[in-house]
Amino acid sequence: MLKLRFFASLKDLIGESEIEVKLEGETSVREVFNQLKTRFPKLETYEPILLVAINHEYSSLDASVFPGDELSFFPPVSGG
Amino acid sequence: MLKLRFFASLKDLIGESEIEVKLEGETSVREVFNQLKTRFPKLETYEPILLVAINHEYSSLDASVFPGDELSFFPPVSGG
Amino acid sequence: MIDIVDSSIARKKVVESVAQASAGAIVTFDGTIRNQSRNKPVTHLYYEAHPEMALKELKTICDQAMHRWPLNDISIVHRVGRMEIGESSVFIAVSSAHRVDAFAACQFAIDTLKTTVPIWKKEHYEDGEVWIEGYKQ
Amino acid sequence: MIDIVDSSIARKKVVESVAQASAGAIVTFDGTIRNQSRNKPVTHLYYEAHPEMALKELKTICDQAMHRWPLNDISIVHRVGRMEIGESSVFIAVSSAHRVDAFAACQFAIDTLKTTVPIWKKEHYEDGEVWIEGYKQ
Repeated sequence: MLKLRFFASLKDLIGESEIEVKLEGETSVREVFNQLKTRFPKLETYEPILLVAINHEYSSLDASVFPGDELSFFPPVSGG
Repeated sequence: MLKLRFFASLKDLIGESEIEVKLEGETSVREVFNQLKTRFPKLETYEPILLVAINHEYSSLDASVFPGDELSFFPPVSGG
Repeated sequence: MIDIVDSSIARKKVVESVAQASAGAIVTFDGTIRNQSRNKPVTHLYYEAHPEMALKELKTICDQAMHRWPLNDISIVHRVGRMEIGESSVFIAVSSAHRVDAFAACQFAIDTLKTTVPIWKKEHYEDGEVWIEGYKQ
Repeated sequence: MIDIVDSSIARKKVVESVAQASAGAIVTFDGTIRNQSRNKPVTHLYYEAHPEMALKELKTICDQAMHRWPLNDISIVHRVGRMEIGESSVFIAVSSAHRVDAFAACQFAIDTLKTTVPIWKKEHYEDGEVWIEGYKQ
């Protein structure tokens, strides 16, 4: 399994703050994101600005994820 | 009359925070300072760094003072 | 002190957390909720964080600041949840022997926070609300 | 708020004096008494001011800062008399819509204060005391 977490406007778009997806071996963040896009087509517009973190470390769409990982998707930050 | 005020190490050197000196017409700050030097020869060492204010406005040794003015002498500031 | 809190930031305590007998300067940055944004009246704000990651990124900023400048200490506290006009969303305190270092580190901390720490704000207006998004670095 | 006081600076009140609903940033500078100077232990400090002139010069700094940057407000309070290690000798608070202006104005204020405001400090050590003098500009 792979845990996916969403924040801010992405959480609103998905309608959940986290979901679990099946994962039995290595895959890429991009592959996970593409599968999400088939369920949530509006994610398309996020692709150029999307930020990704694997297990609380900033990462990228090209990185690999493994079963048990936690993957966070969010828009550029606006704290402060 | 002319009121003279001294601050910080200059006050310690003079031994007073203010004194009055006779003045009946226009004179220069330098002239006042030179007369003080005859009473307090150690003032000599202050001449290169001395700051002067006339009636609470920064001024210089070359400025003129008149009876009733208040003249302040002090070393470079070190507040903050 | 590094923290993410969901009620008023105890600014006095944050300042006290960096006070040291060998410090000659304490510089603080207090980010306060403005009553307008992009020329539109704001009624209140809501901040959300990725809590574990935000704490980690705040820690990284403090480590970097301590490494780059000769500081006594640095503390950062960010608040999340709903905030009213005038309340503090973030408070940073930096102490150092000499003031230039405290100023530089405090500016670095807030500038970096605004680009690396996963926290987002939603502006609420009379007629709606909008998630604010920064720029991807 | 511009003031010269002879007891503890009420820092919270100084911050509150610049708070405004349209301000998004408050930057403060707190000058604190260090336990050493020039590698020598300091026991306490004594500050003396030319009171009328110091107030006037503080006012000039605030006027210049308000003119040079789009600030909401700026307050400066300097303390005189005897101060113990860790106490604040000067406190500056600046509020503005955007943080860069508050940072710049706060640095300007303390830098200028240290060269133009007629206040002097005397450092006290275990074995004596020395008036500190700045540099003639």
